[in-house]
Formats: sequence, structure tokens, C-alpha cells
Amino acid sequence: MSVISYILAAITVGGGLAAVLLKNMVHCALAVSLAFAGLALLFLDLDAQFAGFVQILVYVGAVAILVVFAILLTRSSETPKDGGVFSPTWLAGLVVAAAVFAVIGWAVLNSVGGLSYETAVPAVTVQQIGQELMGRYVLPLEIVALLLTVATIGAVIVAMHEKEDAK
Amino acid sequence: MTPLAGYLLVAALLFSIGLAGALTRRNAILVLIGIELMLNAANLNLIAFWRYGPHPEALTGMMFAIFSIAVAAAEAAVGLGLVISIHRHAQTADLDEMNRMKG
Amino acid sequence: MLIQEVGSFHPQYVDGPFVTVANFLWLIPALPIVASGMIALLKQPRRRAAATLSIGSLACSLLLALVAFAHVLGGWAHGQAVRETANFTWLRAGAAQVDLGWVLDPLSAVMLVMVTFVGLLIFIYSLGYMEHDENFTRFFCFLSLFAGAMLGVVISNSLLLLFMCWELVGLTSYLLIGFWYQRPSAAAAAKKAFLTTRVGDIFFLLGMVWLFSQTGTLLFYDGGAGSMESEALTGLLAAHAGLGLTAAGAIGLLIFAGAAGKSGQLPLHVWLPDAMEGPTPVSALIHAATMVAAGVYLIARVYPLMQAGSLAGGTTTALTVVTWVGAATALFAALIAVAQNDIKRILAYSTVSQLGYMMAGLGMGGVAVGMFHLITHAFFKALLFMGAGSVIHGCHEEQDVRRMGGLKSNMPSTFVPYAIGMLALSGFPLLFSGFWSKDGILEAAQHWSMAKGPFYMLVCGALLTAFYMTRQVSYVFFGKWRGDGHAHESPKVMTIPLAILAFFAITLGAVGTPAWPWFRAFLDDRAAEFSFGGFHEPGLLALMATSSLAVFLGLGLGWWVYGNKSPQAEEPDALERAAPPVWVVLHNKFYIDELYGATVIAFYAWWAKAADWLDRRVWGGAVALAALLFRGGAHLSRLCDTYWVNGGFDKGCEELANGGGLLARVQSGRVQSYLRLLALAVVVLAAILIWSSRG
Amino acid sequence: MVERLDQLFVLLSHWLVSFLPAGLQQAGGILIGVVVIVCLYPALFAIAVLMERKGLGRMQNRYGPNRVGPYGILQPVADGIKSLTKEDIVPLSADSAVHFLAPLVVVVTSFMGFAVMPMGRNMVLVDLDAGLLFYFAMGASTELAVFMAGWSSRNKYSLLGAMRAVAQMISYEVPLLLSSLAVVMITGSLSLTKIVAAQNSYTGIFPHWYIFTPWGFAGFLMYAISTTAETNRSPFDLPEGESEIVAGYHTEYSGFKFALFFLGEYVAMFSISGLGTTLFLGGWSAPFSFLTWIPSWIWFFSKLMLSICVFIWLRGTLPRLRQDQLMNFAWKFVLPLSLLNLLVAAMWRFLGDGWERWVFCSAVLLVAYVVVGLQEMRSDHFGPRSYRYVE
Repeated sequence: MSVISYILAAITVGGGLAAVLLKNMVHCALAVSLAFAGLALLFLDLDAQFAGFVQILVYVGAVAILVVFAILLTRSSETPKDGGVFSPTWLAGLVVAAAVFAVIGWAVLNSVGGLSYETAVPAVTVQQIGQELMGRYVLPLEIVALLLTVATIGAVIVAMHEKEDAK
Repeated sequence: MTPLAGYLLVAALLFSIGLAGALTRRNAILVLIGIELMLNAANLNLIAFWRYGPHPEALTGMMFAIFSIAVAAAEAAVGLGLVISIHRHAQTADLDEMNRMKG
Repeated sequence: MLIQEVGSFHPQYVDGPFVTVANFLWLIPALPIVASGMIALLKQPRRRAAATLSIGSLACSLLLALVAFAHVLGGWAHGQAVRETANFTWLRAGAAQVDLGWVLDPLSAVMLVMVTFVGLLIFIYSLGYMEHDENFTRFFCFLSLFAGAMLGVVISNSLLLLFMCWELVGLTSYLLIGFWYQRPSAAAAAKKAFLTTRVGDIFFLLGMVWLFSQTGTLLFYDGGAGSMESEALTGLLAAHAGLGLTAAGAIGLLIFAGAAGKSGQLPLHVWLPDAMEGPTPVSALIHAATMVAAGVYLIARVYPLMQAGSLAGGTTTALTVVTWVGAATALFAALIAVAQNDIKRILAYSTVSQLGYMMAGLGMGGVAVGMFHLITHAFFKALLFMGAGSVIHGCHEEQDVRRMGGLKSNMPSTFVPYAIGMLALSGFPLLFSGFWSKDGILEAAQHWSMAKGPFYMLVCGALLTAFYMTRQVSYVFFGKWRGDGHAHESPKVMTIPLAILAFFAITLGAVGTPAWPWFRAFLDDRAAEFSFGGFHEPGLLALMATSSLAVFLGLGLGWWVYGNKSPQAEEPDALERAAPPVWVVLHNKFYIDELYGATVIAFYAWWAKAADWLDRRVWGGAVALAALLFRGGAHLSRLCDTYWVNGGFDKGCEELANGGGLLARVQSGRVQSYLRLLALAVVVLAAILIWSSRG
Repeated sequence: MVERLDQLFVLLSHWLVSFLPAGLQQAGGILIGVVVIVCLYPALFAIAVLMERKGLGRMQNRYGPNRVGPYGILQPVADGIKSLTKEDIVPLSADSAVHFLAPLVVVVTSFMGFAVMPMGRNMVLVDLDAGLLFYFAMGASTELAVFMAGWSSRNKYSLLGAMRAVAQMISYEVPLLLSSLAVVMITGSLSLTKIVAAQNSYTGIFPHWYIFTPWGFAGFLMYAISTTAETNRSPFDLPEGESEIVAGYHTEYSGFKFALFFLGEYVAMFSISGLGTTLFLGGWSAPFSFLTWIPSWIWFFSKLMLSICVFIWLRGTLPRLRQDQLMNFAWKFVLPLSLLNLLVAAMWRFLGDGWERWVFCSAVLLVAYVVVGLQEMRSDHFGPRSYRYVE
């Protein structure tokens, strides 16, 4: 874990925490996009170049915008929060999250500790990815393509402004 | 502590932060953001295992991450679409008030 | 009714050229029964229709009977005795089947003619007698029914069919005796008659069932398989029935008990005198000619059974019993008749005594002797009863002989036939039929191998018969009129039948004289030739002399004691003055009724009380107990239902429901709580996995 | 000589780098490249602004700015100084943090594009294998910045402008990607240097630029339309529609932040047209075989300035599109045709050499353009405007 990775990890976790803790919704959205960008950089740090750029393109480019649009459409940013930003049973949630982190952390430390491979940096070219996509992963690719179209149409229909509502 | 364990820990931390966000925040969109975070933590795990795994040239980890990103995007779109339609219907994005599915 | 086969004949019998008679034999009883049915549907005032229907049907039956008789006579004349049967299966239950049928043979032919002829005369007589009675139609309906039933008894070839008609006859006698049911004495007499004959019928039933179980069939003649035929009889003889009796003997005795009940023999004779409560034609028809004769006819019909096992000339225990009972009844009834004052009651006891004669004749002399006396007795006893009827009618319903007298002059057309009848009954020698038939019995009694007792009893009986008949005639017809008002002669419709019967009372004797024993031959299927040699039987003339002596002695004694004296109604009877204690005993009929009252009836009363007690206390108690138990059980179940079921079970269900409510609260609808549970589950699962893998 | 001239800057940087210790050399080289880009493109920005204002003026039959310096040459300097000295007013209710960040993000993401741009032979800062993907990734994040700007200034007009801008950029990003994909499919690589290398050959005197292929020309057309929309320029400059929503998302910006927005906009224009030239106009390759002696970077920058002139020319002539017309045009005309173009490029590649593929591809594309175009014309979108009033 080089210095850079530590920094990037810190940025990502900071973004995540900010996204969760901030009061203003838009700030949360921006914080989360920062986290996404940080994560993309982590990917680059892990020499997964293609994944990193895709992460930026998809998450920072599209999902963040989507979240922001959602926030604006549902006017979440303006409505004054009477009961506070957190739900009444926030403590229970926190405890559970902490428990989950403890368990996973403990599992990670106990299991993967032994797997220290100092492997060479895998030189991954887009060519190879293309071959893989069209080779072994052609079926998942088709399915994801279908899924994306269905999701888009679905989302549009769900969120569409019915005519009768307008009247 | 090996680099892999480091990344896994970061991913676990990010995952639990996402979970905490999902569990504690009142607003539906924040819950979705929490879920996105958890998904990304999972991707980080994948890439870390791919990078420090035995056969990085097999590209499985990375491919898996890429597909996961694609699917997550679709999921985010549908999720937000739902939230928007709920808001239009129930005039609120507050999760506690959306309990019409009560038993 | 499925007519199974036309008729099974003995191979040696060959029937006549035309259709067998047996086929239409059933018409004879059917006609009167159908007539009675139709009369029953008529309205009360339809008197003319009822009379024509019943008399017409009986006339047709008479014609048919004559045809049948001619057929049998023709057969007998050709030397082939005729016995035609027509049997059919009435009931089939699994393997066993019950057959019915009818038979035409000399015995039944004779009876058919007698019953229909006498019946017809009595029907015509009762037209006049019952003229003023408003239940005219009902009377004729019962009469036709009775005639049909009696004819049924005569023609039946099966003991079961005979028994059925036997019961029907009993029923109609009850109905006719109790015809004037307004009078309590008539109702009581009817009931008494019915019950005492029932006692006899029960033994008859037992005998019949036993016969059926032994031989498997109740038919008399069934082409060799009938119960009266040799094959069945040998079977019966083989079976022993205890008390030294063979099955045949025992069954015979049981059937004789039935006959005794119906024919009023000694133990069961009490109902016959009381039956005089019924109208006189009823008494004439039923209690003189036909019904009482049914018992004798029954014994004649089952004679092969009774006689089975007797060696040549010998006799069986059954027949000896019949004889002794007959002789005893004859003497006993004759004694009582002497001390009676009611005109019909005297005749009733005379009938009982004559039936005793017939039974004794059957027992000692065989079927022909008994039957001949039955036929002759039917005619002159019917004559006497109808005569008495016209006397009562004439004296305005007066029945006590002591209030009559001197009717000789103002009721001549009644007096003459009555006198003929009286002479025939008492057996005036040579001229009258009574003498020949009684003589046959006395001859048989004389030759009886067992004992001389019955012979002497019968002779005394004959003497007494002559005595009480002269007493009656002198009281009624001689002396002065002691009644109130004046007696008037009965109309022609009543006196003509008397004349006809009187004619027969005289001529009928010719058929049975020793010189030309046609009747015996006819019945025993032997050729009858006319020869005076018959009289040369050893001791026959001596017998005739003694019997005539007895008759003359009786007549003379009677005229001497009573003659033309016509004592006042209140004066004690001449005999009473002579021997008061004897008179009292005889007048009260040997106190038999009182005896029965004290023994049998008392026993029944006690037994009824005991049964009632048993029923009320024991069974009633048990039922009450059961009821109590049930109520207790119901109470118990209510208790457990309220406390245990409602308390426990329902409450348990309630708890469950609440638990369900609790569980439902988890479905709070809040997404985050679900997510929390999910995460918690993951944590727990992971912990378990790690813990288990570490271990 | 020609070679040296061509590689002038490359040699220059090598020479500078040689002064650095070995460890840092590689980093130093990249640093020099960055510095060059950061200085060069603002200079070009100044020239472009001047050109635009002078060009527009001339088009509108008037002189452009000619007061400052001879023939108005120094106008950009004047503007720069003005923007630096103007007071930077931040609205009270504005979300100061986001408000401050917005212009920065815009400018940074715009400049990021040049990292992978081959401006001359061997003159590319970072030769990424997935160069084009990197470029589009950076391009995608500008929308977020625009939104931040619009939202943070808490102004109805700015928010409305931001929403319009974001919607427009998203709509046209998809056809942009698809049309460039055609080029990637033919060359077989995402790396821009390989794309230029593939075009850098000549048959006779004519270069193998992709624009001279049927699918290339159609692709370039779609690309050009998308770029103008992507940079909110000319017919698609609704976000700053002065007449309706004042200055769009940068209404509340003044002073240097406004200048930054302006700079960001122009740098985005430069980078996207630079990408266009590398993809379709052969990047730094000479137009004719006999002109190869002229240094490669001159060709690159001349094509670049030519594109800018076209932008200015478009701005001067075409009227502004309405929002719904704009959106429908994107989703119903540009997107389907770029998809079709992708198919045609695939057919082009597998039909093999020979005249059949020329005829076939061009025929298909021609028919498609005519049909879809007419269909679009007839639909009411371009007819008289229909008003929907708020009930």
C-alpha cells in the first residue's frame, strides 16, 4: 500500500463519510461523486486502467448527475428537516454497521493475511479486454446490454409524468 | 499487513460507511447513495483481488467489476426513478413515511 | 298364484274325458267370498241387492258342487275313484317353499253338496227371519263370507290353506255370534267363542308346523309326496315324539285338539251353548250344520295320519283318545241338556252330544261311519234350529220353553217338520235317518276292540237324547199356551225350508242302511250292491233291537214325566222335584264355567298383574336409570366444554393470535428496519461460519 | 532540417529534461508538457476571442473591436485585465463552497482532455492505451461542474440554465461517443496516436483521412453537431440564452470566476475540436502527400483554428434552437444516424477493398439522412411554436 494509495483511500473514505454525514443533500451528492472519483483513482492505482476510466465515465459522469437530478426533482434539498437528518433509530443502524465492519475486518485479517503475492504489474491493454468481452464474456455483455435498455425504459416509465396527473 | 489486506480493509470500511448511511439517513436518496457506496466497495474488493490474485492475466476480476458497474448504473437509474415517482405520489422522500407496505 | 301343475293323479286314477274338475274347484268358495265383498261395499238400505247377491252366489256354488259331485260319482261308478288336485307354489323362501292347492275326492264332494245345500236353505230362511233387522245387509255379508270360508276348508288340499279358511270361519262365527253387539251378553259370548276356539287353534298350529318340519310339505296329496301319502307317513312313524307316541300320533293329537276346540268337545265346549246369543239362522248354519262339522271333517281329512301305524283292525293311541273324548262329551252334554229351559240351549247341548257321537264314530268306525252321522245330523239339526227359530219368531222373541206350550194347534206347519226332526234326532227306528247313522256308530262301538265303555256311554246318551227331546217338544208344542199374547205361524219363506229339510231327514237314511251301504262304499271306493244279506251280520239285529229299546224307553219316560201337563212357568221342573240336587248340578252345567273362571282366568289375571309389575318396576327402572346416566354425561360434557375447551384451548388460540400480532409489528413497512435485520443476519451468519471453520 | 523542425518541441523538451536528475526526468518531461499546454491554450483562447468578436462583427457587416491596439489586436489583453480587476460578487444565499469550486472544476476537466491529444508527431503528453476513453471520462465530469455552478448560485435563472445545459450536454454526449466509436472500430484501438498513424498515409496525393470515407464524413457531420451542442455554442447556446435567462448558469459569477468559465468554455471548444481533427481530419498529418515537409504540429494547430473559425461562422449565421427542438433533434435525428453510422462502418470494414463498399455505404447513408431528415422536417417540432400554458 504505497503512500499514494493511502492518500486516495483517505480521500475516498472521507468522501463516503461526508456523503453520509452532511446535512445538505446536494453536498452529500457532491461528496459521493468525490468518493466515486477517489475510487476510480484507486482502481488506476491498482493498474485497472479501463475499470478506472469506466468508473469515472459511469459514476461521476452519469450516476452523480442522476442523483443530483433526483434530489432536485424531489425537492429534498429545500424541505426543512423537522426531525433531523437522521432517522429516529439511527443508533441501532450505526451499531449494526459497526458490527458488520468488525466481522468483515476480522475475516479479512484472519484469512487473506497469508495471500501476499507480489505479482508483476499486469499490463492490460484495451485490446485484451475487447477480446475477452467478445470472447468469454459475450453472453454477459449481451445480457447487460438488454438489462440496460430495459432499465432505461423502466426508469422512464416509472418516473414519467402521467398525463392524468397533469390535469 | 499485505497491500491486498489494506485494500480489503478500505473496501470493508467503505462498505460499512455505506451501510451506516443507508441505515441511519431518513431521505430515500441518501439510502440509495449508501447502497451505491456499498456497491463500489464491492467493486474495489473485486479489483483488489484481481490485482493481487494469483492470475491477474485472466482479467476475470476486472471484467466482473466492469459488468458490476454497468449493472449498478442500471440499478441506480431504476431506484431513483422509483424515488421520484414515490415522491410525486406521496409528496415526500422521507423513508419513514413510506410505510404503506406495513404488515 | 302360479298354478304349477294341473293336477297330479294317482297313476291308477284316470280322469274323465272333459277338463279336470279340480281346475275350477276354487270357484266354489270364491263366489260367496266375492259376493260378501260386494255386499260389504253396498249401503245399508240396499237389502234386496245384498240378498240376491249372497243367495245367487251360493246357488251357483251349489250348482258347481253338484257338477263336481256328479263327476266324482261318475268316476266312482266307472270303478275309478277320483282324487284330482291342483297345487301351486304360494311362497318361496330360499330352498323351502310352501304350496297350496285344492282336491276333489268323494269326501270333499259330499261335504261340498251338504254345505252349499243346507247353506242355501238357511239363507232363504234368514230372509224371513231377519226381515225386521236394520243390519240386514251386514248379516248377509257375514253369512256369505262364512259360507265361502267353510267351502274353502272343505276343498283345501293343503293343511295351511285349511288352517287359513279355518281361522276365517272362526272370525265369521265371532262376527255372527256378536251380530247384535249392542247386547253385552252377545258381545261376551262372541268373545268367549273366539277365545276358546283360539286355544284349540294354537294346538292345531303347533301340529301343522311340526308336520311341515317333519315332512317338508303341507299338501295332503301331491302325487305321492303329500303329507297324507305313504312315503311321508312312514317318515313320520319313524320319528319318535316322546311319551311313547310316534310323530304321527302326536301331530294327530295336536290337530284333534284344534278340532275339539272348533267342534266343542269336552274341555272346550263351553262356548257353544253361549253362542246361542246370535240370531237363530246363525245358530242353525254355524252351530248345527257346518262350522262345528268342520272339526269332524278335519279329523276325517287327516285320518290316514291318525290311523298310521295301526295294524289291521287295530287302533292307534290318537284314535283311542278321540273315541274316549267323543263318548264322554256325548254323555256329558246329554245329561246337561235334560236340565235346560232355553229352547236353543237344549238344542245346543244336543249338538255337542251328537258331535261327541261323530268323534266316537270316527275314532272307532272309520271315516265313513263318522261322516254319515255328520251329514244326517246336519240336516235334522238345521231343521230343529230353524223350527226353534220360527217358534221364537212366532212367540215374539220368547226363548224360555216354560212360557210356551200348545203351539201344536196354531203353528202346525212348524210343528210337523219339527216333530219329524225330533224323531230323526232321537233315532226313531227304521224310518228316520238318525237311527241308521247312530246305529252305524253303535255297531262300530260294539266291535271296538279296545273297550266296551264307549258303547254303554253312547247307548245311555241315546236314551237321554230321546228323553230331553220329548221334554222339549211337550213343553213347546203340547199343553196350554203359557206365554203372553198369542203365537202366530211363521211366513212361507221360513216354513218351506223346514219342509224340505224334513223330507231329507227321512229319506237320507236310506243311503246308509246295512242293506245298501252306498255311502260307506262311496267313501271307501268300493262297489255297492243292494242285498238284504247285509242284515245278517252277526249281532247286527241284536244291536238294532237294543238301540230301538233305548229310544222307546226315552220317549216313553219323557212323555210320562212331561206329557201334556204344561206346568206353570214358575213351578219347578218335574225332574227338579224328583231329584233337586241332580237338577241343580245339571242346570248349572256342572259348574264348568265357574271352574274355568276360578282356574284359567284367575291364572291369567295373576300373570297379567305380574307382567305389569315387571314392566313398570324392572324395565321402567332400567330406562329411568339410563336416562339418569345420559343426563349426568351431558352435564359432565358441558362442564368440560366450558372450563377445559373454552378455557384452555380458546385461550391458547388467543395467545397465538396475539403472538402473531407481535410478529406482524416487525413488518413495519420501514425499509431501513428490514435492511438492519438483513445486515444483522449477515453478521450472525458470518460469525457462525467463522467460528465453525476456526474450530 | 524538416525533421528537426518537426520535432522542434520534442527535442526542446528533451534538452530541458536532461538538466534534471535521472529519477525525475520522466516526471520532468511530463511537467514541461503540462506547463506548455497550460500556457499555450489560454493564449489561443485570447486569439480565438478576438477572432470571434472580429469575425462576428464582419459577418454582421460591422467592424469588430478596433480601438484597443491596432485593429483591436490588444482587445483580449484588455478583457483579461478587466476580468482580473472586476469585483467578484458572491450572492449572500449562494452556497459559497460549491460556488467557488464550480469554475475550478470546469477549467480543470477541460484542460484534462489535452493529456492524451497528439498535437504533433511524438508530441503527446501521455500515450494512454485507452486514450479516447480517458478523454470522454474527463468530458463527462464537466456536466457535474456546470450543475454545481448553476445550483450553488441559488438563482432561478442560473438553476434553469444549469438544468438546460446539463440536459443538453447529456443528450449530445451519447451521439458524440457513438460517432467516435466508428473511428475506433475501424482503427481497432482506443489510443489516439494509433488513430492518427492509421490516417497518416496517402494514395496518390490524397491522404487516408477518415473524413474522405462515407461513414467518416457522416460520422464527422454527427460529431460536429454534437460538439457544438456539447460546448453550448452557436445554435445550441440556449443555456446562456441572453434574451431569456440572462447569462445562464454563470449569471451570478463575476470577475475572475466569470473569466474562468469563459476560459473553460473555450478550452473545451479547443480540446473537442482537437479530438475531432485527430479522429476525422488526420490529426497532425499533412493534407497532401507533397506537403509532408511542413512540421506536423503546424497542421494540427491550423486544423484546430479552422474548426474554431467554423464555430464562429456557425454562431454568426444560425438562429438559436428551442429546448424541445434541441432535445428532439438529439434523440430523434443525431442518435439514430450515429448508430446507423456505426453499422455502416462495420459493413465498410468487412466489405473489403473495392468500389462496391464505397457505393453501398454512401448509398445507405444518403438514403438514411434524406429519409430521417425529411421525417424530422415534417414533424411539428420545427413547425410553428406551440405554447403550453401552466394551468
